[in-house]
Amino acid sequence: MEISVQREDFDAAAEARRLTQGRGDIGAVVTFVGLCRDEDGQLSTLEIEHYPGMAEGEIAAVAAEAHARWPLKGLRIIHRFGEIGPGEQIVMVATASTHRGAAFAAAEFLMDYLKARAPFWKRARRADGTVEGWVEAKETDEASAARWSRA
Amino acid sequence: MEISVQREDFDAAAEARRLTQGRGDIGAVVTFVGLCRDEDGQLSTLEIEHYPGMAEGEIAAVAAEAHARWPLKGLRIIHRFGEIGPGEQIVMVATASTHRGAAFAAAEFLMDYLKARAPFWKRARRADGTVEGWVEAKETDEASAARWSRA
Amino acid sequence: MKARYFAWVRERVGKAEEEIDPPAEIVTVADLIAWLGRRDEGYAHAFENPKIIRAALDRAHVKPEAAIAGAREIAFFPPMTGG
Amino acid sequence: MKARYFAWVRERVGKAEEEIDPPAEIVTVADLIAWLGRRDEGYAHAFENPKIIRAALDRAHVKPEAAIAGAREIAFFPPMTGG
Repeated sequence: MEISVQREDFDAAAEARRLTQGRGDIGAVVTFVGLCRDEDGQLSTLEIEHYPGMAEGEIAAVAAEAHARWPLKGLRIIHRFGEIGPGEQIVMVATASTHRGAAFAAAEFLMDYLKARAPFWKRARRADGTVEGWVEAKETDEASAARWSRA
Repeated sequence: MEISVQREDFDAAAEARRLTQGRGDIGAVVTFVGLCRDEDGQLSTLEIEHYPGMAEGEIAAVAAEAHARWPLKGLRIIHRFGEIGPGEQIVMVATASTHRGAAFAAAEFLMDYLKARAPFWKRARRADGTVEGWVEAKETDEASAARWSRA
Repeated sequence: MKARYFAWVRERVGKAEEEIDPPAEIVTVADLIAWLGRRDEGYAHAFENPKIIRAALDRAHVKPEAAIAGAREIAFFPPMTGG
Repeated sequence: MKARYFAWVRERVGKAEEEIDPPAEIVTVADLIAWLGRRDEGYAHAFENPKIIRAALDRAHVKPEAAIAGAREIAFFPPMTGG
């Protein structure tokens, strides 16, 4: 199982370990974990809405693209939805390859593409009970994804 | 403690978790683990020789450079020496930051610079008992480190 | 066809999904956005700035010029903020 | 000064470290490499290709042109293969 879209938290370490277990052909594993920041104590929870079905499909497409671009020996992506508290994990990407260059590049590519293509939306609930507006997409995220386009 | 040069294996997951524990200001953690490949069953053990004192000093200098270049909230580097079996961990680098760009860049920088500057040498012992020559440095590693030089 | 709305598009429209039956002259995604925007105040608010509305036809991203003919599901949402 | 050898430099020289006392005309790291290379067969083998020998003075990387005066420890080794 390469991809999960789930409400539950995950064990990033166990997931990364599973990629290498019983194998001797992997030289490099890169794990990225995205966490919910507390915004200097202002944030109570983050609500993540998603488009069921499309979210899994888009992440699968991004994963397939990573496999096509780099010689990966393994890959794992988990993205949560629902209510997430400060300090909690939101997303993880782990990539395994023979050499570190491919593992690093693929992990960064996956995160950039997830940000740009996977249908998830975040809304912050403040510690004082008020609901903040929806988190706005950053132009830098579009730029991060664009740098992987092939000429 | 940011840096360890040690004979013992390490728990990469626990080390990465320690970077974020009790903190709400970290949005991204990147963990790299370098593993000993079995070379299609040919490898019995990898022997890693190091220059005690200088190894720690060079890694500390590389870590200081990473802190100067990126806004890191935490960093952990472990490099092993001695006998290492196929599938075992050799090195880990973990970086924590507010945003993923800094965490990814710093982790990759650290690995490239460790390869180029830290005084460690690898020798392979084959499964059939013979000792292979010392692993030769790759030109690609020099190139990987060089791309971080500032003009 | 089924229309689905997410995040603040959903909140402004006031529902998560509905069946819609646009007239024959509504050919593209952009046409549909304009048509929906004329429905009532909530829709008008949701689609007031078509440039920032993203759309998916049968769960694949599409551009405003895409033809909607044959699609079973169309979704409208703000730029994604996952990851 | 103390000389230290690592990896195949150590194996060819036949020892991990030793005290050395180069004459006054040995000014740079490159001079020292040439001087050591004339000691015996093992040293000659270790230092036969000075271009690939790396050196550290008091545990800091240095170039062949670096002056050795004042250093307490000099180390010679092949290109690093850690990480």
